Amino acid sequence: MARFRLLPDEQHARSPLLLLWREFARQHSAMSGLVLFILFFLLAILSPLLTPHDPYMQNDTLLLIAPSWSEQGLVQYPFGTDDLGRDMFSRMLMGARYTFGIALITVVGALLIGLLLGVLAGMSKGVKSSVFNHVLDLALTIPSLLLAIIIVAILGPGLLNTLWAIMLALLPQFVHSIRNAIAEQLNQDYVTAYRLDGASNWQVLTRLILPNIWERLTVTATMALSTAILDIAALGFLGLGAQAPTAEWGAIIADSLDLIYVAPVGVALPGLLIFTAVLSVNLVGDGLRNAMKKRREN
Amino acid sequence: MNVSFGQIILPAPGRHFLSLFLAASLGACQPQLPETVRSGLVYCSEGSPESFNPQLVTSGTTIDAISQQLYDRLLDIDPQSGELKPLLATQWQVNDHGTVYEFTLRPDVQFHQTEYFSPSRAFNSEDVVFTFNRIMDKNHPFHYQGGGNYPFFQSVDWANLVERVVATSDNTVRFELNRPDSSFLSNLATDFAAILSAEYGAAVLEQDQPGRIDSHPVGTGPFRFKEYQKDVLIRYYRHKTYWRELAKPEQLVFDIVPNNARRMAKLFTHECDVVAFPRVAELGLISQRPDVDVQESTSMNVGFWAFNTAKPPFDNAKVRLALAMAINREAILQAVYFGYATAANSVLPPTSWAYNAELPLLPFDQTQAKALLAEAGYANGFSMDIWAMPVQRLYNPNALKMAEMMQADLAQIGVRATIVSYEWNSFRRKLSNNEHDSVLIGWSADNADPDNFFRPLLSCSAAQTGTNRANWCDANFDRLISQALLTSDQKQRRSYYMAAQQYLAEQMPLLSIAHSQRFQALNSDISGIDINPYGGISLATAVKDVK
Amino acid sequence: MNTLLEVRELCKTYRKQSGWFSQRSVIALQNISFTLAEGKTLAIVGETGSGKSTLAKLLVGIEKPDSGEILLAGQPVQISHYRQYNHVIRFIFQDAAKSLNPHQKIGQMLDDVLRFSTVLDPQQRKQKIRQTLKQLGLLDEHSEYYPHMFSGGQLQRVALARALILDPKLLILDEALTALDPSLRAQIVNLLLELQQKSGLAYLLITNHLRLVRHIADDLLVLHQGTALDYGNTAHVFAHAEHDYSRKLINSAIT
Amino acid sequence: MLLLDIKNLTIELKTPDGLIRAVDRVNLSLREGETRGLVGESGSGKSLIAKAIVGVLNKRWLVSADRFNWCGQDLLRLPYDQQRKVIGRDIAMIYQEPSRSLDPTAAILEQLEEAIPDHLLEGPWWKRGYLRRRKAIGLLHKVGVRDHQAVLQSYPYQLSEGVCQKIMIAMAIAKAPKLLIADEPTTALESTTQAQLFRLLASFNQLKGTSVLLISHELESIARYTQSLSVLYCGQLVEAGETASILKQPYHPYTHALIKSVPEFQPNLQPKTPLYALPGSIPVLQHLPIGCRLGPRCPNARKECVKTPTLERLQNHYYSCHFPLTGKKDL
Amino acid sequence: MTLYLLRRLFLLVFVFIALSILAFSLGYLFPGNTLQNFTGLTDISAELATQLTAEYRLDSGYIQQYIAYLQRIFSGDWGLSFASKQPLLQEIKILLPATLELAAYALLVSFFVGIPLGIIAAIKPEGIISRIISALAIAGYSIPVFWWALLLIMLFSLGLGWLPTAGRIGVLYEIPHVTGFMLADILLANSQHQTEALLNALRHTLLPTIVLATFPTTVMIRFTRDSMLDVWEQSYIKTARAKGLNRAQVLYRHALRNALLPVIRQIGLQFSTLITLAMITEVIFSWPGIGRWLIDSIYQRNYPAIQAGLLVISTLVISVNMLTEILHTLFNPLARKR
Repeated sequence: MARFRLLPDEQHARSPLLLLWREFARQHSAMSGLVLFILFFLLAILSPLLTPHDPYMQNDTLLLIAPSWSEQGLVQYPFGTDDLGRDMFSRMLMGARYTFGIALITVVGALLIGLLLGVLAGMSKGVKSSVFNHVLDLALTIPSLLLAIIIVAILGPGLLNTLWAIMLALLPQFVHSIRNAIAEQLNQDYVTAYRLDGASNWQVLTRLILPNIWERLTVTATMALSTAILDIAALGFLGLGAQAPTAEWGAIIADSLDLIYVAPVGVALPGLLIFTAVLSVNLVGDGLRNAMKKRREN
Repeated sequence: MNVSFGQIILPAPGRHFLSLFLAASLGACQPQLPETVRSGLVYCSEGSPESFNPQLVTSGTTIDAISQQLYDRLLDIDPQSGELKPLLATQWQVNDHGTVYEFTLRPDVQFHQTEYFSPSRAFNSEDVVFTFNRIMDKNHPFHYQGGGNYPFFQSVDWANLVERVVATSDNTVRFELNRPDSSFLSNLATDFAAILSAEYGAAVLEQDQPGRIDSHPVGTGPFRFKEYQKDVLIRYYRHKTYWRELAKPEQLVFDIVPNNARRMAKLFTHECDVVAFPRVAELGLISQRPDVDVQESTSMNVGFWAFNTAKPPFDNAKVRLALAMAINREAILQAVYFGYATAANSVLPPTSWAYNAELPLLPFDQTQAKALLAEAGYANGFSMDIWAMPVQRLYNPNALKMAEMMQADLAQIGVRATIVSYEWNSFRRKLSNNEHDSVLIGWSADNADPDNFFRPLLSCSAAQTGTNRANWCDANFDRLISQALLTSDQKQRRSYYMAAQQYLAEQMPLLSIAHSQRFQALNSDISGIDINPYGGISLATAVKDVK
Repeated sequence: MNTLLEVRELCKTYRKQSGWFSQRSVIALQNISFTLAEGKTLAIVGETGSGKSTLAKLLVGIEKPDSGEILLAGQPVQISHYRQYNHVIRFIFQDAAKSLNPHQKIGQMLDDVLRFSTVLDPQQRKQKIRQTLKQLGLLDEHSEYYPHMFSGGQLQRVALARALILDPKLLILDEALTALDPSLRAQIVNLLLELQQKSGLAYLLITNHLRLVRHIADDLLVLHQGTALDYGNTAHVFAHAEHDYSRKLINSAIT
Repeated sequence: MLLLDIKNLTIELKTPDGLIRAVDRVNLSLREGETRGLVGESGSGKSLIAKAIVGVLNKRWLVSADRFNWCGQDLLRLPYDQQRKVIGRDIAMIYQEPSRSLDPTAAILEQLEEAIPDHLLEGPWWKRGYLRRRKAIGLLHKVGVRDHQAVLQSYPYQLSEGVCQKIMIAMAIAKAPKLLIADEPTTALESTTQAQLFRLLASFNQLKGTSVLLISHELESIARYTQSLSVLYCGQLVEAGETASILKQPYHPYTHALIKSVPEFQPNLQPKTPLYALPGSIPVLQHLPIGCRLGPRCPNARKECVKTPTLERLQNHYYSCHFPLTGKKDL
Repeated sequence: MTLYLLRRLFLLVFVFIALSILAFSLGYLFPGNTLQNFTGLTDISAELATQLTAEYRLDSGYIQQYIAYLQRIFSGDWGLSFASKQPLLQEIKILLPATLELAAYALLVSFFVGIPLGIIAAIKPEGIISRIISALAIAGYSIPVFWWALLLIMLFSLGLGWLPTAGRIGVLYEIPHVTGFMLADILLANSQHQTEALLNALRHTLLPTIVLATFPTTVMIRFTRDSMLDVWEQSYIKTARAKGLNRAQVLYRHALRNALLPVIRQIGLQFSTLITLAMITEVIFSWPGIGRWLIDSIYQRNYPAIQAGLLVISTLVISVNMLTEILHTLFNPLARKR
């Protein structure tokens, strides 16, 4: 009973969102994750403007230039060039668009479709819902990457097919999460109260349920995003995703694997970028979760 | 961040401690190793064999893995001089017309004793007849086993050339030809002409499992077959009653590692003793390591870009020429071969006696290429696909990369190229069906005869059997190369081949890109292996120097 | 005095799935009848499982009765069209904090109520909100507050404001006073009494806090396992309860 | 002899914005065999005090006191192990949500047996298990659970709140504690069970002489079962003394309001008449008024009230108010 | 309880039916000839085609076809592999144990490393050790498995030359296939060089196990830690401490059981991820398991193999899921409540 309510200044109203942000901003790791995340996001959007060289232009005279920190390196090619004389730095930048950007699109797409299905599932009851649940359970047990691989096997390899495949593979977890969140919300007193106030189903959904579940959705989305990045990169690495010249990080690693002794940068760098990107997403997700927990505690 | 992952150096104490820890926990106790492991040899090859019968195949990978290990031929080629040497045949005579060959066979040659077959008799003339009749005789019980295709023999027109093979006694065999053929003996010395066991053939027929003759081989070679796990490994054991000096390794394993970098890694970790086709890019690096040696030899091979001349627009010589001229070969030599290859102006390598040195190297001229395209009616270019083989070969260490470069080059003249690649076996199957527009592939010689380059690659008969990747059948060209075979006068033959090379340069059914050197990397404790310039490798003499 | 609410023979049975085919029936309410006049307070007491919460749900229309009738001002109604009936009956939840959307400011919440159920224009709505807040002793600036910024007693006022903003005739309070601290409870009780005197509100008080019932309820209905045991004037029932269970309940609170 | 003697107990919460003083210099004492009520609104710090005594506050709380004596030993200055040992031996506590205070994955028998200390089992070691079981059954009978067989094998979720609370009490008395703290033990229970439980607690006090500290926000239920009373408001002790005397003559305006707001204590009150209530609401912890925390709501407040009043004593009756309702106060 | 098990079984059957329908429909979804996709035969003569069409009921409705498909599945006729022309079931029988072996080691590692670390991290949530563990956990959680594998190979195999890069055992050791589990097979092989073979196999297993165990271990750490922190705040822990139990007793008797119960369930959920990661790990370490085989099959457009692989892996994952859920229920009285 005696749980203390710690209330903020009564002078300025603090929305739950602001409280969340305050808790979030208090965590250094989460903040650095966010900064990195924004950086990757900007890169994904702006990379064609930022690349110093055309990432696909082969330059026969500049094959396998060492990174500029080595003695044989050139300043114009900070990460050196690959075995076709393409600028590694530019390719890395473009990779943000393919690996990170496509993952982001995939997740947003899966989120939107998942929202639609999840709302339908969450608001409906009875036999339909039970069958739906079983199908969902089934889909959830099949590993996302395996599902993606099967879909790629049907559609054929390629970045676009990867996108569809991963979107489809991520869908079940979104639907599951959204359906559960909605079901949980529907049990809340305030939903009943809102209905008694005269709100229609649509109003309950849009004005009450969605604003209340989106924080949780964000957490789900960050987890999905880290899965999506890893899956896209893995498919690219396995040669089932992005194809040869595409500057997708996973594909670059696969491509550079042959030169691992001569130019280890080609394996080390994109891997590091994938790692950093996933780390930033996970840090943000973790930070968000922690912040929500802390806000609840206070 | 000057990290070189290839050679990570830990400070000495740390290294010691770690290695002690690992040694203690995993214990690499060398001395107690079983003999099969201790003297066993691991050869890391770049692909799986298609069959265990050399008659049925052409790929160098298969030949390397099966031919000289499991089988013997009638004749052998001296790797240094290129001259013929006796092997299962101790001596041979030719009649004056060059149409009848008589071979005397070696006595007391034993076939393999394996888990699935115990020979009751030694090698004799019956086996020779059995072996070659399988190729020629459509009524032979095994002729259609495995599809009825004998690519190498078909490409040299064996069926029409040889009238019959007769066992004149237990240890003599006579080959009767329809016409003289100066390359006949050389062809018998190739790795494809391996001798099978007639007795084993009868045994599998009796068991109603005729397929086993090609999947569970029995030969007279230095090793006997133990097991094969597709895409994983082939295991051979020493043939204990081999007629020559016994094989040095008691066990021979072909570890199938299609990936280049992985093969190198296995060499460095000593998981492999010998590695086929180390990547030329890394040769410098390998030579720095004290524990690894590199063997080098000239090799008779050519890497080329073949156009499917049956398909428009590639049926137009101008288009082919234009495409060929749009390619920056110099760049390819640097980026793909890392300089360990010479630019090719002909399918024949410069070391061949029939090589046409006067033939000019096709220039890299995209303006003219465009002009040619316009002439042919493709001013706006077109779309095509370039098939790039998924494996590396001596003649082309990285077809995908080459394709990427060519894709960029072709874009300059308005040709939009798509790169196509499949897993190797599907790739070859689809290629034989001529599903491609153009393909990056190549050829390694099986013997020193120049005919080995022309007929399997570009003759009409090869177009039927599917080794003619250009799908090219030109009466003019075929006439030139058949005439060259009818005479045994080398000068005369040479002039025919010169003309043929000239003709090819004009018609351009394929663009010869490069002739490369052959390399092999091995652990420095391995000795006794020589690279044969004419394909197949023999591992029977390999010695592992055990500490 | 006019009868505001009349309930006749109300029954409700829940079916629970147990196993694949068998269903278990739980009788929640059986033949419940009572009346409530304008400006009066009826208390319904009983332990957990007595059916008092079900009764509340039926009365506000969250659930439908299996049989029986609910009459408002003499007219039988099907209370499921909230936008209409919430002008007559409003419901106050046990836990005020849980009945408020944590992501919505109080002002917005009140505005939504008016938007959904009235035809007032924004100006009028604003006016009404201000008026209601004042009536409940809250300040104007409270409409800019989020629920988490209020203390327990204030939250109950907010909940009351939400109910009263539609000028209902009847408030159903589901254990709404039980969890409050004594001094706050006194405040709210005073407020409720004042409202009843001023505007003739009727209350349906669902509780098991019998001491409070004695003070503020006119009538009392004792529920036990879905059936009504004693029903009548509060003082009378307290003094002369007919059923053992009622007596036990009353004694446990009063001794 | 004083069992518990706490002087100026202060409990502070560590927050990112600094320390928040949830309990402000509270005195509390308990004699052997005494039952004391601790009354206050929610958030007044009564549960915190209880948890501080049992030592189960988590690390976010900072506890300090001038004196924190248990049987003459200052617990706060005892090494951690020692402190746990003493508390574990002598003090037992029950909570307001019994079903959540029992391990959901363990059977009742196991949890109950675990609460019986070895030294209370008299017999050879090989009979310990049997004795322990007998004792557990005995404890259940003591708290009025007759169907011990079924209950012992049950898991908490299978039992009602009332039975769970009885089991909690059984576990509490298993070690024959000197002090039993009951933190709102009846809030979750039905009214018919509530009285039963209070009687149970009272009987243990009378039969075994166990001291009981009863915590509640309902003055009316506590008053009946306790000998003495401490009243808290916003973390400050406002009044303490014998229950009867406080009920009869409260000195502090808050206690006065508390008593008057309960209809039961006002036999002459007419139904449906306004109850006595202080204006305003309880301040939140971040915005506590300085001085007397009741200040803004107090009908008698004057400017002196910005200073924290000291605890005054009148016989056995303590209060902390500048302007007590009766009696003269010398300034 | 029986009812619960029956219900689970029913669900399992339902899920399997759904799964087999999916696998069945793949025969149509994949490019190419349906008959070829089902049989695995590439060259089908006209007369064989008629015979097979009748046998596979391809001329009748989908439902009959599906029933015929199910019959084939249960009778063990899974068709041939395009690539090797071998019966798929036979190939899978050889490959699956290798994957299971690797997954089992990884799971064990994640158990014996992850859970203790999670508990340690939960004991002092703000302490330096806890922070380090958490940082490691999130790093391990974010690292792309193929890159991690490459890094380890570069360090331990190429840099230091201690550990081999590929396979389950040195190729020169010939271990007869009995159970399919390498270590068991070595022990069964009964040769006098068992110890050497065993050590060799262990050296081969070490890196793949570490790589594969990384992700589940970090999940275990995070999950155990969160679960533990959650449980530690529960009232019954306070009760237990008020009873006079010391920290270790509380941890052992009450906290651990409650905190680890959800972990059992987590194993089931993690298993699906584990199998996926195993596929990548197998590719990198040339581990002759079903994952590598499946990915190779995709390169080779080996549709019958993909179909069979999906069926096997999914069935495996679902069975493990179901098993852990049942175990969870067996151990958790609360779960029986429903």
